[in-house]
Amino acid sequence: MERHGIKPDEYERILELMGREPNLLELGLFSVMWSEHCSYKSSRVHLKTLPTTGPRVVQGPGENAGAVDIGNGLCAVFKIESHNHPSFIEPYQGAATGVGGIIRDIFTMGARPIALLNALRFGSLDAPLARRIFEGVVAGVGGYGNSIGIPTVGGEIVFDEMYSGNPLVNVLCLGISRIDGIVKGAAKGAGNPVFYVGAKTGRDGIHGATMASAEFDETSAEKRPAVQVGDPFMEKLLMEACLEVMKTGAVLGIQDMGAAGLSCATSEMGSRGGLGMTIDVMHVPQRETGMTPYEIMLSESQERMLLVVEKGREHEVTAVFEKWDLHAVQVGEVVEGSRLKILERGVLVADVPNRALTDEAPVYRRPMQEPSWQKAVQRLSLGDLGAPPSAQSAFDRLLTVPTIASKRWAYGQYDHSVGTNTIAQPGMSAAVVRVKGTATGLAVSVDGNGRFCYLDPYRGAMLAVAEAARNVACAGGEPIGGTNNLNFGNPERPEIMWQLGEAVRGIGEACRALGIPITGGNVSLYNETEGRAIFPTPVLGVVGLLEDATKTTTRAFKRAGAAVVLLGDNLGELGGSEYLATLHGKVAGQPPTLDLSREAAIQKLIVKLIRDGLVESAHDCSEGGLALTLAECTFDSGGIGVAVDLPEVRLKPDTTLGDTAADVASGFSRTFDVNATLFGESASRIVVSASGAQLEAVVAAAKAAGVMATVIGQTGGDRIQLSVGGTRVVDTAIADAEHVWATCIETQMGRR
Amino acid sequence: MKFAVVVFPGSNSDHDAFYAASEVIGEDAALVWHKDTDLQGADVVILPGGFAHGDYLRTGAIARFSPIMSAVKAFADRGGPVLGICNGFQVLLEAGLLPGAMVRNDRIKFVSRLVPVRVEQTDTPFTAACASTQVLHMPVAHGEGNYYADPDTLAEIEAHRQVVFRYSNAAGEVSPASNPNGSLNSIAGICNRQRNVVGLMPHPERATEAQLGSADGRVILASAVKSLASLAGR
Amino acid sequence: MKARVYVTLKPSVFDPQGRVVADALVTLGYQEVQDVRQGKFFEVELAATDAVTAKARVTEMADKLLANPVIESYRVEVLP
Amino acid sequence: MKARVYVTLKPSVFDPQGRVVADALVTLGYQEVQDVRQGKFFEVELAATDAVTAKARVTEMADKLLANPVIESYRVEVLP
Ligand SMILES: Nc1ncnc2c1ncn2[C@@H]1O[C@H](COP(=O)(O)OP(=O)(O)O)[C@@H](O)[C@H]1O
Ligand SMILES: [Mg+2]
Repeated sequence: MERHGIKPDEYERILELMGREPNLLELGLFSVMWSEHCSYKSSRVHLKTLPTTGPRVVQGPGENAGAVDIGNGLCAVFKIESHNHPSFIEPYQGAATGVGGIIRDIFTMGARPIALLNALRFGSLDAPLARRIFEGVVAGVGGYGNSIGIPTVGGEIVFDEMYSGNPLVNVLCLGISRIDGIVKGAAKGAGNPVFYVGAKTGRDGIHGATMASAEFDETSAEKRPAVQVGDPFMEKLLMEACLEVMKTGAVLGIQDMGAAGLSCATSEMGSRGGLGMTIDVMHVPQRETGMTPYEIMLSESQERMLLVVEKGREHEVTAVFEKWDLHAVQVGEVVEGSRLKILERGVLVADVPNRALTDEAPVYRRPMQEPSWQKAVQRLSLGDLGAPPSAQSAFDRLLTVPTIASKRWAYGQYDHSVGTNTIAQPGMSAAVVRVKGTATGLAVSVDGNGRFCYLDPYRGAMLAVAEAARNVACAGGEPIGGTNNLNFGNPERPEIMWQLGEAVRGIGEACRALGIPITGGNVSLYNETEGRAIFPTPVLGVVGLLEDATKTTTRAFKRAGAAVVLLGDNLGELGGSEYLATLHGKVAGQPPTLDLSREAAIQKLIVKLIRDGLVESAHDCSEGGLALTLAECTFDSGGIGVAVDLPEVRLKPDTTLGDTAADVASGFSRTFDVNATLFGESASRIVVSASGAQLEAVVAAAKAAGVMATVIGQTGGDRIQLSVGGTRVVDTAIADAEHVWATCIETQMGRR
Repeated sequence: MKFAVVVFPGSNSDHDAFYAASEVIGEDAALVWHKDTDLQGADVVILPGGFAHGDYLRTGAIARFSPIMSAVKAFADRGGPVLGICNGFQVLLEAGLLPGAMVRNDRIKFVSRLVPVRVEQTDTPFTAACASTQVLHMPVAHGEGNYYADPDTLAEIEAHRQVVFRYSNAAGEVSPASNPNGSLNSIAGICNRQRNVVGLMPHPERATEAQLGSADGRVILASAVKSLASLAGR
Repeated sequence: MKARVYVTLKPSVFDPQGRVVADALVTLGYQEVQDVRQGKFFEVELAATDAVTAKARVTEMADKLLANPVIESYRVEVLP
Repeated sequence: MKARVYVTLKPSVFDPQGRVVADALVTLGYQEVQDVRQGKFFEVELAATDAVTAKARVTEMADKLLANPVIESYRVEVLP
């Protein structure tokens, strides 16, 4: 029992559901299906609170992926999935099989995958282990996506000590399907045959789901045989064959075998369809000899699918698979009732009510407790920070922070042009792909800020939703759907559970306000090593619709002499900023405030401005604040510089936090004001550029939308010149700044 | 005129080439399955990019045994224009339709970016519409594009003006700095001695619309149309 | 002095490369092929020391860099 | 019956992987490393025939598929 990760009270429940003692195989089924990874037993009560409906929702949570209507009879099918634990153990294969898994979720729905994004977290690149994991993960993401021919078009990468023992690898896949072409993972029609197709089943990955549901400790090394090797060629064959076979109409239900393998596919398809399923493991193609039913049912070998086929049309299905050199075999059939029966050469070896494994899995309302340190880390006293650096040296230093630097080193290894749909090159904005055969396009972004969530998980999660949606809007996309990946520590600790609960509450709140239904997601818990958890890290994926794919824009300035306009308010909020972390070594304060109605207004505004062709560039302000945002607008622009003068933000001294009148009076405080103006990370801000008559239209539209618009300067020259309150505080040649920013990660990775 | 795009099971740029030929250039195009033995009366054959058979062994190593390759060989022997793009180029090398071989990129990693390429020869069916030394911006996306031939073969290729494309900078200058993969002599593409079979690592089919970053690759497909038209007119 | 390190996937680890090669060989008419596993090897040229030290050093290199102990095993051989 | 095919790049062909491995070993402190070349090998499981036929067949496979004669050379070994 212990070995199966089943708790005594859960065992009692199994006895009740079974009406008898389970045998070893049955216990194994419960073990994987009731694991955190498969059952969402700790998170389910919280996930239920998320908004999942909307006029565009074609498929909400519960299927292999979600889907939203994008017009023309089509829908966007997308989901995000994590492969954190496997990527720590074997970075290349862990990441590669993670990509393989999420691609299967998409084509299983009948959708052709057209884009991948990845959200990654690693420890500091100063550590050789972090560099090795980063190198392996990026190679693995590319290795799988490149071969199968799905472009990796965007993502985000954050480096922080907090992830050194628990890197995060979250991958989002987006596909397109006809709305009437969606196929579900449910068994239909008693008597219909159940087919298995794809790679043979081996002993790899047995209990992978259970492993992803436990903390790492010294004995993790012994669990290593759980590593799986990806076979992108097999997946390519499966993808093409499955998409082709689904067009015949002979496939009634289909599901991939991911976590918990055959156990999951058989019990979930049965319970979704309200029917039973009987299979004989003898028919399951096996890669190794002497495999037991236990091993066959629990194996997590990659690249395998289970299909329910309409009786009498088997040959149509097998013919397509044969064309692709795949051999589909019948392993069982759909039966009346609701039991999953497993036979071995005709002998019954397991007999379980399938809903006991799925819908009736335990649900925990685990105790939640705000961490004792929570209030303390939110205190931010300027007096405690020491002498602030000059704005120029802070600017120079921030350009060398890998989290801020260009991610070219990574996406240069990803094929992002295959498929001929990629409109925005990676690194330029949210990813934008066109939808062939229509005028439309889709913008996608993945975002999350673990530091903000550590300081305040509720607000941090709202900020993640806002940022992902704002990024999509900055590319001209109207946000229409979202997915989320919840990466947290051990849910059995009340503080972690509190973080999770607060984060989900924040996601729900922000999604409701911004009109973004959540159509699916993934939960990855136990991301901790020896009792130290990662920052709570919800990652949000948002999909936006461009009615006209040609009406999009990127962050880079397009011409000299354009006006530079800041949309939104510059509040100078330093809490949780990259500036504080890098230059003062502090993760503290309140994360930026977020007024959701203002956020909604600015997003609507920017989408309209781009649709009307009024702005030449648009860039969301995030890590590094306005200063880094402005610098990034000059990068990849062919050297178009910028000169701005920003109204100075006055930080209010907070004596309750220990700021003294002396601090306020001293020059200290004045430098902090300047730095807060430049590097504060307030939400709901966008920098745009516009020229001539368009500028007036931009200002007028902003006014009508109730969004503050300030002309802060002009493009031109070959320098980045930033003034605050009339005083020039940053003055750098673009060429120098861009070189440092573009090669930072390369340089770090050159070290051994 | 009609393009045939060969589909190996692991091809992933087959539909891109098909789309460029049919939707962008507006010519007839057909997808031809690798187990077929007939090119459906095509005037031009494209071997597209991808990982024909997973290519875990060597790129293009298994594809050369596909039934369709006999038809492609016969077509090439008759002087028919054949274009191998990326993996298609690798298949042509393995099949012996072009000289040399590919090894891993010199910096090992997969390289994916838009690169400038200088057109060296305009007397092939795929460069006939190019200006001499014209620079084209096209994406590369490969892990094994490091062209190798033994010194004698290399000298012969150069002597017979078989180097059709070289990696260069935007001004058309060729130097190691603008070589993305370590290819000998900065070779990005070559042709056979008869000049009708051309292989290149960059992807012209992915560079046929400005919206996608470059339309420079269009001239390669347009060249095929032009040279066939002039053949027909002769 | 020369040493060779042979690296193979552990027997329990799936080898997609070997599978594809085996399939291809069978299609090419080599019906007798039952299975193929693919491995790699490194030929390391070392500044001459004695064979015992060489073996120890190269074993260390294999452990640290040449093989991935999570999925691979290796064998070191010092050439005379 | 088992046979092994060892495939190496010809000496004249630059081996990027070997070079990267050699550099990495030196930076890891193995100063004695002078050069590394990387090769691959195939372990082919065959329906039992005699060793002579096996060698002939496997040599054919190497010629046709496992090695590319333009850049690689190979060696076949039949295990007892
Ligand atoms: N892992 C990655 N894979 C592909 N593209 C990436 C990756 N990380 C970052 N990018 C790209 O780099 C650009 C900057 O990313 P990010 O700093 O997260 O932008 P923002 O601050 O606007 O959210 C985006 O275009 C993004 O898609
Ligand atoms: Mg971001």
